[in-house]
Amino acid sequence: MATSKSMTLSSTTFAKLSPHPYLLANLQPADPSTTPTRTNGRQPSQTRTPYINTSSLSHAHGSAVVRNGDTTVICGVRGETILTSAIPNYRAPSPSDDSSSSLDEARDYDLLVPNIELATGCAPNFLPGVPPTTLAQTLSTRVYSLLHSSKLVDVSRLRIYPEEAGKENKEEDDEKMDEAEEIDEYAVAEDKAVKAYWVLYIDVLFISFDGNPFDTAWTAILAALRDTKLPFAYWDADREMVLCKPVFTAKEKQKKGSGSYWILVDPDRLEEGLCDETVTVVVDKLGRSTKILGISKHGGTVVGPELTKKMVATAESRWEQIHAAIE
Amino acid sequence: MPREAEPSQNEKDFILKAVREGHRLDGRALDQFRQLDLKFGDQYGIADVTLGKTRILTKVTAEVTVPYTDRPFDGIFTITTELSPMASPAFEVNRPTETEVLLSRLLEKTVRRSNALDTESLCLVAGQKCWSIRVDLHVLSHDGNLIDASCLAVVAALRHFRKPDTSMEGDTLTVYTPAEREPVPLSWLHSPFCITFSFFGTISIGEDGEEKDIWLLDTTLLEEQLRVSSCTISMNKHGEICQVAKPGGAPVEAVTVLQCSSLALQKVKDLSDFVDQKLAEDSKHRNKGGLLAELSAENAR
Amino acid sequence: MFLRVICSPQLPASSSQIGRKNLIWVESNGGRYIPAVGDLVIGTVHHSAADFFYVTLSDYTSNATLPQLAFEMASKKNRPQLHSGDLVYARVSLANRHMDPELECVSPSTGKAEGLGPLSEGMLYSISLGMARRLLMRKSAEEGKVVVLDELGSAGLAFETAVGRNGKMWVNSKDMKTVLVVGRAVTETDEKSLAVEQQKKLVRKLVKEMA
Amino acid sequence: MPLDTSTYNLALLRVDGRRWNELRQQGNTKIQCIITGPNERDASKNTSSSASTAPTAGGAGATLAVSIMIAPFATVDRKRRGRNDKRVQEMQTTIACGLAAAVQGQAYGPRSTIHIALNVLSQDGSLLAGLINAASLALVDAGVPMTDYLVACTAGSTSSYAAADEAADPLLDLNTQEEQELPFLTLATLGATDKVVAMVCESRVQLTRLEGMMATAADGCKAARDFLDGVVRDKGELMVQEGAIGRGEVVSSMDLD
Amino acid sequence: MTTTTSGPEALLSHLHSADGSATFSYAGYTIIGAVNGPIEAQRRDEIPEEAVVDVVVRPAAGVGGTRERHLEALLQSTLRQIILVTNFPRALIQITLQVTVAPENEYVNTKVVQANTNLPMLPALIQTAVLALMSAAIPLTATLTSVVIAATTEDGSNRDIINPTAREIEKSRSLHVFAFTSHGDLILTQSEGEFTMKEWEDILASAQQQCCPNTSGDVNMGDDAATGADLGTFTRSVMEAKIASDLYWK
Repeated sequence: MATSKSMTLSSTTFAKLSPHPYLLANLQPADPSTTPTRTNGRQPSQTRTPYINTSSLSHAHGSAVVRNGDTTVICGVRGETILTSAIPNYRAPSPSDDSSSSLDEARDYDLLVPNIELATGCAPNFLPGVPPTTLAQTLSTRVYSLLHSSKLVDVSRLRIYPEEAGKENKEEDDEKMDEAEEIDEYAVAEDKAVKAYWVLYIDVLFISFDGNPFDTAWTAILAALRDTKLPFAYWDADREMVLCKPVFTAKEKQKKGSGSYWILVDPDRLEEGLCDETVTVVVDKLGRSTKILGISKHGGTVVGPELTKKMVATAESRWEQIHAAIE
Repeated sequence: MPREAEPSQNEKDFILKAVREGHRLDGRALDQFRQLDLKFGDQYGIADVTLGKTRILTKVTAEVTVPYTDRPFDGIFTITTELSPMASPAFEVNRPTETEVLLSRLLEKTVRRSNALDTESLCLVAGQKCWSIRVDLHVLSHDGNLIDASCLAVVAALRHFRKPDTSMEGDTLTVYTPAEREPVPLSWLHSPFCITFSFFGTISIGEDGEEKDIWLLDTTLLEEQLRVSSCTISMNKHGEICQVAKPGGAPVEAVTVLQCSSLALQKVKDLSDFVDQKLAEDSKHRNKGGLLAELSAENAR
Repeated sequence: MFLRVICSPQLPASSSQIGRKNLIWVESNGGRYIPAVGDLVIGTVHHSAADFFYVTLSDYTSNATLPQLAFEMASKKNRPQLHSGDLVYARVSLANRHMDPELECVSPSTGKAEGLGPLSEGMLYSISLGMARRLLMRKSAEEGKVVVLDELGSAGLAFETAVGRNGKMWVNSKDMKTVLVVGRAVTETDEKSLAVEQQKKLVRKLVKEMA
Repeated sequence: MPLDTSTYNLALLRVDGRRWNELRQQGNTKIQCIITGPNERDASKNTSSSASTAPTAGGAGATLAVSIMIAPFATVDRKRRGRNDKRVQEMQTTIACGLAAAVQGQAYGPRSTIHIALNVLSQDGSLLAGLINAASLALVDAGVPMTDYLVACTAGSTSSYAAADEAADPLLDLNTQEEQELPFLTLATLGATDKVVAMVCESRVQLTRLEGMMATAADGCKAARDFLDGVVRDKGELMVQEGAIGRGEVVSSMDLD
Repeated sequence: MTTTTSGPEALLSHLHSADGSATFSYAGYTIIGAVNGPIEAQRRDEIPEEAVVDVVVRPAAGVGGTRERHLEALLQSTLRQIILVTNFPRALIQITLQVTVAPENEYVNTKVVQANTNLPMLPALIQTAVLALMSAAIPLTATLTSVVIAATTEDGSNRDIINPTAREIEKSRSLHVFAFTSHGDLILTQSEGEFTMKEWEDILASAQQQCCPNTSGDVNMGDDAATGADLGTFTRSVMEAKIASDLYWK
């Protein structure tokens, strides 16, 4: 495929004509001395360095911009109060409920509402005026699940108690004032029952899209949540809660015939298009021992337990990278 | 968009000729229904209807929600009919065909607008909380007469359904889980059914050349593709018409429509009895020592 | 028609796979017709263009092409006039995963129709691919264990049939009732998978009903 | 009226694709109908647009595409209806299939489409009936050959379904208020015959009531037909005065009628 | 509903309008699958060299939302690995999976629309899809078997529950879904919750035990093993039965 003749036609043309052979040609260069490089010049296991900038939006309670290569994501978190009486399926937690009660407030009352949008034109294949792509829908489902399964946000900090209970009123800012009033109306003096909740609207917008969306989106959400200060005394509540979980995506493509394959870390759009198998690992190293919070692999049979293990290791290294970036 | 199957000219000619002489491919009489069967699920509110090779599955679900602002004292009651490629590749996901629109409209008029379900009984806290009862209808296999089969499935499922029990202490509403309290049935007012007549033109009878309309009941898909027009009459067994729809197509004598409507009453009575009997059988085998209670207890462990 | 399930020889009906080499074909009723060269099929003319008829072999699949000259004695001047909706009995002359199938209504060797060509009047029934195969066997009664047609014949019914491997059967007769009976006999045998004895019983029943 | 439509037809062929308007009024229900075509069908448009279509003469003739627009100010309570409101779609289908029974579509090629755009300006009951009458009048005016007018009318029954008194006498052509109060049906017949092309009843009513209501509606339809026919003839006269067409022809055509 | 006690059940080719169909019920789920194809793909999404595999998942209640899209994406990328897609260029193979029964949690009132992933349903969906594909005589390179396992901590001791009930899943620490090909290769993994690599490997082992005991080493497991059936053998026997009934006349 990669004969000198065909290589003489500009590599971009080659890429356009037959992207897949082009990718492979790059991964197995003609002479063995040169190390295999990807079409984007990176080593197979080399990631793009993320750049993170927080509190970039004035109106959101928390926000972050994450740039990972040409994938750029803005995440804005906005808190809104919802009164328990306004929650149709609300059910006062009865003392009888044991600790492992079936009641999961965050999920049952939708207190965390992630929404992912791939802006028109962030990549050539996103056209205006079409319903949300499968990718967008899949992403928001995965994000939603991870938000809950990882218990990233402490639900107890989203509860709002009547005046007496909440001694936080000291350092209210103006926004708090109206919140407080709103709550007073319904605050019943004696009981300490929850009167309202904060609902966190987490909006993620892809400005430009060049592969590895889940990874970048999640990083943005983390950064934004850490940055979130709700107008209440527990203003930095989220800080200690935030666990840093870099997500790591590997793609491999089985070459026709021989069973040889490559693992491409943090793939770009071209690569994602051409690879079959995807592995995503979510790790949390904040504790003394590494905790895995999610493994998701589909689309092929090459990655077995051993490879998965290797990838967890790679994920850990990536964790450091992003942790550093967020700090 | 995938092509809908078109019967060949030979089939068209033959079937029309046969029908004119009073014959159908499967040897049924012109006004005869195919084998009808109705099964209920282990969970409440699941009805599985088979009519010949047509198969419909309906599931009822209840959810507490906020009532519409313009109807604070009513609950919410919706019937969703989305035909999937399972029934035929011609049905694409979220791209309603005409068949689908007419079907959901007929169910809407027959079951919802005729107040078969008492929506006021679904109100929990006026203007704040109410039950939202939703029926999801799935066409698993489409061999004609979707309307009659679907209507029967919807009615059966709703009558089989139980919604969670609730109580009000002061201004706090408690919705009990099935484990806490046995769910309660909906307040059901009457059971309407659809009978669809398919017309196949006219034949002249007697030497005076008087024209008579030919019609079939419970048509197969092939027969439906060849009919010149159809008329769906919805009634309950008390002879109350809930809806009549003849959406255009070739004209038929007014007299014929009247004859159809009185025959429809007979058929509706049969269907009505059929569903009553099936429901009775189901509740009998359920009440063998509170089956549900046992199961829930098992789950707890 | 053969079902392509890849499975191990020692367990013919299982589908547990052991390498592409020992891939074997298991036959079954199920599935959609996939054209193969030499198959006899019954198609419905969808539309006609300059030199071709476009013929539907099964719903929702791309049409097969039938050259207007691929008929007995067909020439530029006199070629058969087929209209949308007409039935043709044809042989698959070209089947290739990359191209739409091609049909012919004449034997390229003899130049004779050999029973192929337009099917007028009568009724078209859909049958399972398995049943089509059995009816097309040289000795369908002995090998395929379908006796309904013979039985009906010996019961004194006069009719003609054509079977297409694409799961179609065409039945024609002077008497409409005969067509109905033949159709029901075959479809019921197919759907209720009747054994020889049951088939005979069914035929007796149907013939009695007819009279 | 074969001849005089044919004269329209000549005019039509000259200016194919131009619009013919007809403002039709029934009580306080005001409906405007615009016929366009017949012009070549483009499949893409038909699938995308919210119009409902029906082939005439068993697919051998032109296709009718009906689309209804209900103006937000048409009703008292200003309610905006989505273009693909199922209720509206149902009416579109009923009208399209209903007219298909009357229109002689084979006069045009099977690839042609006649677009019927109905705009509801003001709504006061008998909407479907009004729409059908408007459409068929507009079709005649557009010179589309039809076997007869497709005419429609509503009829109600004065006592509610619960009461069992057989003496309940039917009403003709209901307005919005009556429609909300009483059970009623809409009947569309082919000209003066008793042939039912379309029939829609959306309220609970005793089976015994049906006959009376249908009879009343049928009479209403006859009246509607005469009215429509009158309008067409007046239009004809007018055209004669304007000299749009030669007197001789028209007189003969009127005689033939 | 009591689930794990009753073994898997399947019914093949029972929907007449589809090219292939299967109803599969196991562990409290009942799913009806239908396969149409190979049929003509729409111009815009046809692939010149191979068949388009289109998966539609429809919940029993409510119309499909983001969670169904996610399941569809997982199934699609998995199934096109075992279907010989290159046999049918420019064609479409359409797989519709209709959930009819899903276990209900006796302790929580049902919520129709849910956004979180629905991992517990995945194995049943995969099994149904494979059976339906076979019923439609679509050529496959392998069959799949899949299982869901919940890791729970009860009074200090860790315990892996195979085919957990809705209640058990709620209390579990982590939840895992695995799918293997009939050659014993791991083709799909979905794990969520909180766990270590060690735990993951143990769970993987017991999953192998479930799905393809003949390929996996004899991992000794708790009494839970008894509750699960050997799905590989099951799929095989179902297919045998099907072929036998098709060839009843031989």
